[in-house]
Amino acid sequence: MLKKICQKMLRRSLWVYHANSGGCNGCDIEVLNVLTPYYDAERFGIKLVGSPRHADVMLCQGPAMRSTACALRRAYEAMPAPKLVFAIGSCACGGGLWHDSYSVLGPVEKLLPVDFYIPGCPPRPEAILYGVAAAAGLVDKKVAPVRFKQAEFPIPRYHPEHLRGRGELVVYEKAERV
Amino acid sequence: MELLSILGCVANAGLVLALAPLGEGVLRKVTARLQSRQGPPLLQPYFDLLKLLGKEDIESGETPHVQRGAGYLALATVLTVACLLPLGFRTPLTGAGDVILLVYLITLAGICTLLAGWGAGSTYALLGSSREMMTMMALEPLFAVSLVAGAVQTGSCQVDRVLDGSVYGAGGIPWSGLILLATMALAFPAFVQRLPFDVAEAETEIMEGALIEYSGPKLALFKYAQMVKLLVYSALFVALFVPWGSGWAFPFGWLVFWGKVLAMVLLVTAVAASHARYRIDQALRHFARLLVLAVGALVLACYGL
Amino acid sequence: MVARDLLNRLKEMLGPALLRVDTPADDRIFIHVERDAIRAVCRHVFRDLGARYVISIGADDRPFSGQYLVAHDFAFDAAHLLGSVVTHVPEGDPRLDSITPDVPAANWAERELRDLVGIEPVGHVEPKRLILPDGWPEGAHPLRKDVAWNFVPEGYDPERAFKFGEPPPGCTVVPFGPFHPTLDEPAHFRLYVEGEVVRGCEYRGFMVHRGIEKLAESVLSYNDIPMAAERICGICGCVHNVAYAQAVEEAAVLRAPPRAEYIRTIMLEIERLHSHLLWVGLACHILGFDTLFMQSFRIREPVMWIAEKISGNRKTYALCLIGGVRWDLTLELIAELRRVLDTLEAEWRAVIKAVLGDKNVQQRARGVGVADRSLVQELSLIGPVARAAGVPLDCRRDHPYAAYDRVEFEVVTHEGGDVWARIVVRMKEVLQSIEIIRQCLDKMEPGPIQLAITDELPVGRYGLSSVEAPRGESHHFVITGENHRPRRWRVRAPTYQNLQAVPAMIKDQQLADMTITLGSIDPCFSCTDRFEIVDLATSTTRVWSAEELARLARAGRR
Amino acid sequence: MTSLLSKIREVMVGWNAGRVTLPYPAAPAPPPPRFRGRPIFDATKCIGCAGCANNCPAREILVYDVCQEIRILKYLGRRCTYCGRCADVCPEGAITMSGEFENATPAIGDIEQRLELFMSTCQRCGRCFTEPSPLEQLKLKGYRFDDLEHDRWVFRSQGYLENSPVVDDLTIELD
Repeated sequence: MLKKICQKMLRRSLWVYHANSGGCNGCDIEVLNVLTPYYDAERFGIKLVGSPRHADVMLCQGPAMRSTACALRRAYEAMPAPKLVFAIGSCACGGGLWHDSYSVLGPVEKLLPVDFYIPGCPPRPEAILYGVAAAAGLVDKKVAPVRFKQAEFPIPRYHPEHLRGRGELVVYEKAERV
Repeated sequence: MELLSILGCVANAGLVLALAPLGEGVLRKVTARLQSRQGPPLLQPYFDLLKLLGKEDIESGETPHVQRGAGYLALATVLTVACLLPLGFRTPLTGAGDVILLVYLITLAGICTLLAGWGAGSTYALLGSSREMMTMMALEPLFAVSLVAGAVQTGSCQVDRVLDGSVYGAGGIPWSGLILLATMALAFPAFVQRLPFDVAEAETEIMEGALIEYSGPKLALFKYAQMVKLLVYSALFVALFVPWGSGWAFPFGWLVFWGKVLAMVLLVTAVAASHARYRIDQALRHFARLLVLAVGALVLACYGL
Repeated sequence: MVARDLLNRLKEMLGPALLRVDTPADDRIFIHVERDAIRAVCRHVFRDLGARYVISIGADDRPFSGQYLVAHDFAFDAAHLLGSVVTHVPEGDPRLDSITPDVPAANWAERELRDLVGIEPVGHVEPKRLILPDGWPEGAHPLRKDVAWNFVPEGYDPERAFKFGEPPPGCTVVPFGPFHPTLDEPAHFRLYVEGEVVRGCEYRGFMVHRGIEKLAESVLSYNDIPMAAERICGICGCVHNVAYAQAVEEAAVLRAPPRAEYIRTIMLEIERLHSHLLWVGLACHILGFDTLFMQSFRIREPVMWIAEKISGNRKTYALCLIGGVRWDLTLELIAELRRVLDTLEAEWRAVIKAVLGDKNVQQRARGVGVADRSLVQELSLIGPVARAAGVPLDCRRDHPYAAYDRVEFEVVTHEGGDVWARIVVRMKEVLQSIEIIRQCLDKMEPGPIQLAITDELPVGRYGLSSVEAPRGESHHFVITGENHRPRRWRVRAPTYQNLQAVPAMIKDQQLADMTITLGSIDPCFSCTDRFEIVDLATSTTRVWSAEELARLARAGRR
Repeated sequence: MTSLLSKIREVMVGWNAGRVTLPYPAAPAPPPPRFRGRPIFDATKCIGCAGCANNCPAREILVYDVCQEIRILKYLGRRCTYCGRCADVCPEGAITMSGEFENATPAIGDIEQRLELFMSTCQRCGRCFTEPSPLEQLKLKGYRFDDLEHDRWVFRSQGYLENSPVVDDLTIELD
């Protein structure tokens, strides 16, 4: 019963712990910005806490680094269930510019199971709010993968095999498909 | 009589438990308004507590028994204090305890935080504990002095007598009472562990100090205790130092009482929102100064002023 | 003292050890010396000539000259001169006399040489690992040219932990970091605490070392690097962006069009505005004063919006390319910028008036984290930390760049060198920045914003650039190279110098002041660690015994 | 006393400003016109020159030639820094920096864009692509072979390939 209430209340009271595992600070400040008067995340019950033990959500900023991997992992393990991980910014989502550098492991999903991605470099405060709202189910997801495939080649290929006729009238057999 | 006081206790405790998160909600909402933002819904603390209750409880500390005990004890202590207070009506536990008991209960509330820190055993928790201990040692005499001043005025150590008679028992201008009112108002945020005296938990310094290791339901207990503390201590303060108007007939006296409690919460909010946190040594110095004042007031009270 | 005087003095002193001196411009000097003379030259420059130490650069020059290259950069602020003492180290014997005993400010830079390039500073006072992850084996140096940017040596051990020194007797260890609510970024301080008083500390940072410099020299190209540069730091990104572009332009003898220079100046000042407002907010947050934190963020927000309107993003402006800028200011934007500045000025003056009289904040900030003049000189501290100690250092005036030689402003200083002085300096600098932007808007003339570059950039030339970031001087050193990318690009962020002073600043202070002291230098670990605690509840070392706690309690009672 | 006055002043600063909180998720917050949001690739305009891939600082636009005629261009999105360089250098204007910033998603693959392009061969040079501005004539990076399976960027330029097995672990045929 309590578990159910907790699940329900989680939407109205998210305590976040922000862990910068090696990013540039830009996303941290935007996360802080979300708490400030113009955006005021507290109206959705979002609160920044200092200890992972108190947190429901871990906001990861920055790529997974070799030097902070252990600490990040431990912070995640210290959080009580149910727990969520949000990756904020290009570094956390995909490793950033330095995704393959010698001291970087890559995106945080290499270390922790990420539940929600908020891309941007840094994401606008609105984007972060949107992300949290989307994770809470208040708004719908807007992006979907785009796949473009040319079904047919746009330019006719004049292959001698497809040329029919002789003399003045030469018909390219597959022309209608072009 | 017995049954009535038990019912009264239950009613008091229930009332306090039900209203405490609302007080916290008011505090957060008003703080937000002072900071030019919208702020959380008034019921936010209820959501927070409910959520915390359902979360996983990680027992990671050195001594889980102490940790668990500390949580229950913290809430139980403040609820006991609530039973000794007139929350708009008469005190439920008339004659069951004296002011010494009250002083001890208040101390016990602090000791819970101490135990919590010790039970957790991590560096920051211990730092929080040691700071809590220092604050407690400075605050306890202050509170004791104010109660003793009341006892001196009324010539009784009974809780309800002291509270009823308050510290304004003397005729004429109650100098000692007014001085005590001022000192206690200045120290009040420390009793309820709010800014600028929340050195023991200082989120940005030692990360909520003693509570750092707690999660889920246990954290909820502590948070709840803290909210109840805000309400109960406000009520205690009102009963002791601002007794005017409480004696009126039912709806008015009751309304006036809770209005005054609300005013206390707002006072705490305003102070917290406009002050930077004191350092532990600065806080202690502040308390020491107040203690000198309070003792002066006690002397005045002895002379019937 | 101009470059020529300096040259004559050095000639006299060094004789044949002086190999060559280049002065590509009036305000730049490159002194090539023999390897063995490096320590004497640096001592002379630092101690006798009163230069300010900037940074040491180590480069693997083997593919080109068969040697390693080491350069120590110095700044002669009064003479408006930036100089570099360059020497080569043979391949077979990568050792060099350490200058740290004479120039204490070079401590970290030389440890970095050792870590990344593998040049051993002989006689260094503290030859410990600084930058690479703890598990990185000795003898593998990522900045060498024969390894790739994604090179991970064999024997890398993710489990190995850093070896800290022994705490002083009677002290307990309080780990601070890597994740701490007041540190936005990971860094680890190991504090040695007696009661509530900090007796010493050891720093193990560089957890944000992302290998940016290596990336720049191996996979990015000239015009990609500005984007990487501004992600060195999320707050003062534009500074790095501009500094890099200027360094390359200087090396390639290019000059951005005047309008581009004005736009760079405006964006740099916008950045200073938002950074200072942010800092005041964060400092208040650290002190537990959330109302002012919220207010300064509220006042800051319009600045972010106008930056977004001008450049398309709130923080990472992606402003510079080599030879110009990407975003032009339209008339509407200029009008809006003026409006934003007006409201900002009015509101900020009200805040300054309120805070300057605030005893409660002063109680927490006065006499805390003092860095006095001698410490500033010894460790070559810069920016607001130096200015708060009464040392008027400001690259905008001392080494003018962009359009700063065409605007007038005052270098704000304050006495005392404590946190309070830093608060005052930063609050007043906001007003100066507003003035600078207004002057730029007045003086700006229409014209191109981007240079047409048709030739390849020359190879093997040196470029230095110092830009005054909100936190102090940000210094970039570039050696141009083949394949449309620099051969070596070295960044010295302001925090790199200032952070080295933190152990001295927090010594014998209250533990509670640690956070504000650290916060007061406006630390930017990502800047510092570029190329490359909450101590989590569970990982804290249990070091306090019951007796100690009892003793602590007694200490508290006293 | 002055302190109390300044306290009141501080509180008044906030009080005067009133409640400024924006209604954002309830009401839209359109970004300014220059805002650099998610880049949108227009497949009908794209000529497959790979200029974007060569100028991407995050190296996340991957190009792979399946055969002489088909080129796959994949924008991963996950580590995009939204610098807008790809849109700058595109000679056909096929990439626009849109105002979309609401890109949050539970699956990172949602931001991906994948174009499968038909490449006709230039009779003279094999592939054609003119650089758009003089600045771009600073030569582009070496030709690359990207590993789409692993979202990996593979660099095939001088220096780093011959003696670095870490990079050259893919066996890709040169044309």
